[in-house]
Amino acid sequence: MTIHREQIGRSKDEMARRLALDIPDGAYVNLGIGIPELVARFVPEGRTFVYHTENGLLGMGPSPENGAGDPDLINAGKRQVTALPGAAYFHHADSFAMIRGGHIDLCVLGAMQVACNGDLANWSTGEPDAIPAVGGAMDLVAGVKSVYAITQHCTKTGDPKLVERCAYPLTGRGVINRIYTELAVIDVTPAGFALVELSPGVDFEYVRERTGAPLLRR
Amino acid sequence: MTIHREQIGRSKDEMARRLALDIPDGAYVNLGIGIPELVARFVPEGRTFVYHTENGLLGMGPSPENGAGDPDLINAGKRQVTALPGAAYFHHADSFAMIRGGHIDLCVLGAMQVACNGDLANWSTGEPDAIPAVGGAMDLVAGVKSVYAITQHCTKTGDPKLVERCAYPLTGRGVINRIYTELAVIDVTPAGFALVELSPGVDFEYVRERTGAPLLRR
Amino acid sequence: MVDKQVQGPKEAVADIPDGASVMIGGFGEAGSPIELIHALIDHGARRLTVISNNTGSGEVGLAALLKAERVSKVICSFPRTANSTVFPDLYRSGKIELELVPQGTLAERIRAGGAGIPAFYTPAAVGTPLADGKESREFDGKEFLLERWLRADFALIKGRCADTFGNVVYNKTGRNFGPIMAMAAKVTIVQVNSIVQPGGIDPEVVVSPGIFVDRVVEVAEPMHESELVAAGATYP
Amino acid sequence: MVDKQVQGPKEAVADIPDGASVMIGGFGEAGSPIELIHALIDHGARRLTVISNNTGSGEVGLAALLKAERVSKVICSFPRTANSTVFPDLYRSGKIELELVPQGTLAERIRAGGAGIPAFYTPAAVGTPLADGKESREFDGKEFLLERWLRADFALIKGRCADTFGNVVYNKTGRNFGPIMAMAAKVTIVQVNSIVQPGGIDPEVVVSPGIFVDRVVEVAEPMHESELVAAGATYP
Repeated sequence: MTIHREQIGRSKDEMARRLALDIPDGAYVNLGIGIPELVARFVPEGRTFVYHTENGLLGMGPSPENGAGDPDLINAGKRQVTALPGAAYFHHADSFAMIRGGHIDLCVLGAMQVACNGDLANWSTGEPDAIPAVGGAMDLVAGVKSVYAITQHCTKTGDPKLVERCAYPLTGRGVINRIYTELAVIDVTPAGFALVELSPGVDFEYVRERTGAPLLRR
Repeated sequence: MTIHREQIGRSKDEMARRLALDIPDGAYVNLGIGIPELVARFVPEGRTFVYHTENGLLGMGPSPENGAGDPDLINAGKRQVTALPGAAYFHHADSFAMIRGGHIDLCVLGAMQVACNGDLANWSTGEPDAIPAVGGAMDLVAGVKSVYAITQHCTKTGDPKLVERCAYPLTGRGVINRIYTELAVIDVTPAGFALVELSPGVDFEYVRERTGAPLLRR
Repeated sequence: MVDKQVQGPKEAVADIPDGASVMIGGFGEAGSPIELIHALIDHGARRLTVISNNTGSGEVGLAALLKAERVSKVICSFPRTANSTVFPDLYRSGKIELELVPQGTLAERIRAGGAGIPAFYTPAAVGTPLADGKESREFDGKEFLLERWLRADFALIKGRCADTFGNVVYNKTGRNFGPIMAMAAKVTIVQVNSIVQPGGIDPEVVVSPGIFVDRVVEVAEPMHESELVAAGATYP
Repeated sequence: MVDKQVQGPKEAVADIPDGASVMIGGFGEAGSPIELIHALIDHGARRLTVISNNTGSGEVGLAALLKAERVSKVICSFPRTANSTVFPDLYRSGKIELELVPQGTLAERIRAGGAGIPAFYTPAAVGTPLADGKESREFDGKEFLLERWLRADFALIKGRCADTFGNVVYNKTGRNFGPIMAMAAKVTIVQVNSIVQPGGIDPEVVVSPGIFVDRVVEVAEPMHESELVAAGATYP
């Protein structure tokens, strides 16, 4: 299935590649399901990231070759993965001890809404007939040292995802440090959203108009 | 060093042997330091007990042959031991999860005083210049399913160790189920101390006189 | 004589009564004790409370247990899958109760149950709807929620190998909730690919010490949920 | 490039400042990181708070650190040994502070520190003098005490083997406090008999995953405290 629409700013792959540039060598990183998973493809040369998956593996590697997978070796998105040399398996309480105890350096999550105070909503639309499902997101945002959101700047209907205040149920309060969209890299600061960098070919006004809260230009 | 005194009732070995008869086949057992350690010598025929030592071993075996020990393989009394087939090593939090979580069937402890409500004092005389040291005793009495005390009936100065109310600082409240002394086996019941059995050659009055609280004869 | 081996899945689950609480290991299909779950369906116990991270996929294993309407309440973190409408249908029609718990809180509550810790404080879910009705408290200037332990009557778990004393090792990320559920259940039942004699597992590498395990049952070649789902299988 | 290997014990402890809190692994001599402790004595940091189950024996290792008057406070469960007068002498002369903690509570507080659990309830010590001043609360009709996590600036631990990513396996009951202290310290330093490349330890048998370990140092033939004490050795 291909959706034809005008491409402004970065592709998802380019967003992931840009984010990966901000991860320091040797970092322990947890990647959420969806766009965040793409980050694993773009490790800058000369760096090693150690990927944690909350279902009990540190040192997660890429998907296995066809037919070489093991149904007992999966990631948090329940896709088959591999274990790199130097990996370790552990149980769920130990895995979330790593998360809650502040041992993971960085977590990258998708977002439905991010507020200018760092609030994140990414687990539920709050609609009455939705099946609520939270997974490990609330633990991740509460425990990981830095939490980055990677997301399209606006919803499919054009509404800003970067907002004054989240309308959807929260995943966590004041937890997002930085946001990567197709249009820009934006920090959450005590003064609100602050532009870090515009995507190539995108101008500030274009981003500001599509952001649901004031955007500081530093 | 040999102390000559009239032997009334059971020897320490006999006390330990008698206690061992009350341990069911397959029980997980933690033995305290001192007289309790003797219990391990008297496993009744046809039974298997699995010994837990709180410093991280389930399936503890006897002392090693001379020279075959490992300074990293010790029991809670810091003496070298062995690991039997089917043993497992684990860390201290897991070890006390076994204790606190109610997974150990039986714990055998020494006693300074046991009160008729089951209170145990076995860690401190409360004297001002004593070096306080508690180890794992408070966790054991709080978590293990059954707690047996094994002790001489009286102190060296002839004072009863089975008392109305402990004078020494408590290890735990209402935690002792049964007491094995050289004179008798005594249960702690809601009505107080209750005789289970006299040692061979010991009569009830003799025990009653040396017990610091009423002793029921059932 | 300690020998925890039982003949088969059927014998292993035969005494699970109606109304029991049952922890079921697995994260998705990894570590899911599918043969034990199918034996539980055959056994027929009803009104179960199931504690498990997910609600199964397709119409086999955990999803089949739900589909058979044996479960009145689920305690889990993520009851949605691309491959199953079983839970959503039951939930929307009011036939099943859901207690949604953040995954790390779920794991820690189970671990606390096993470790004799009746309650603890966690930062997860503070400020979210899942904090509604929960006690909160500040420590060192930060807010935390009070959470209670979780314990269960039975745990059904899948490992790779066990000895007859009940010592268990797992396979890769199939480990997940197994070790902590083994601690938190009154009766822990583990299916493994192979059972060996005591001494057959190095004491240094045991993951679940035998004290946490009551029954081990050999299922030499367990089925894989994803293959069954892909083939459109249903159970029974 | 992740490489946590440092040259020797001296380099491993070189940045421990005066006033630091230091968790020291070991139960008696089992798992006691004696070479790291001796390096810490040579290094000279003072006013340390030491969290360790015991207070050492003879006048080597942990006892030697105390004897050198580098420690202002000890948090432990059992500060008595047949073979040492170092702690008793310091304690009676008021030169060292003692926080006495039941062993299981000590272990759980350390584990909680590592797991991000700021406080929890335990049944241990209810009704005893060690409950004085502590909050208590009833759950399900039983009384429990509120206990806070323990965290430290550094942990000194002994293992058997590590890889350069910091994954560690231990030796027998030398494991004891090592894995939980590794979780609870900002900087965890582990001495091991041998260091291998990533892949040299089976991921199924890793006890302390590398994420909990900051520095590994090879001490191929560590000394045994009991042998030193028997020989009447002192340090330095």
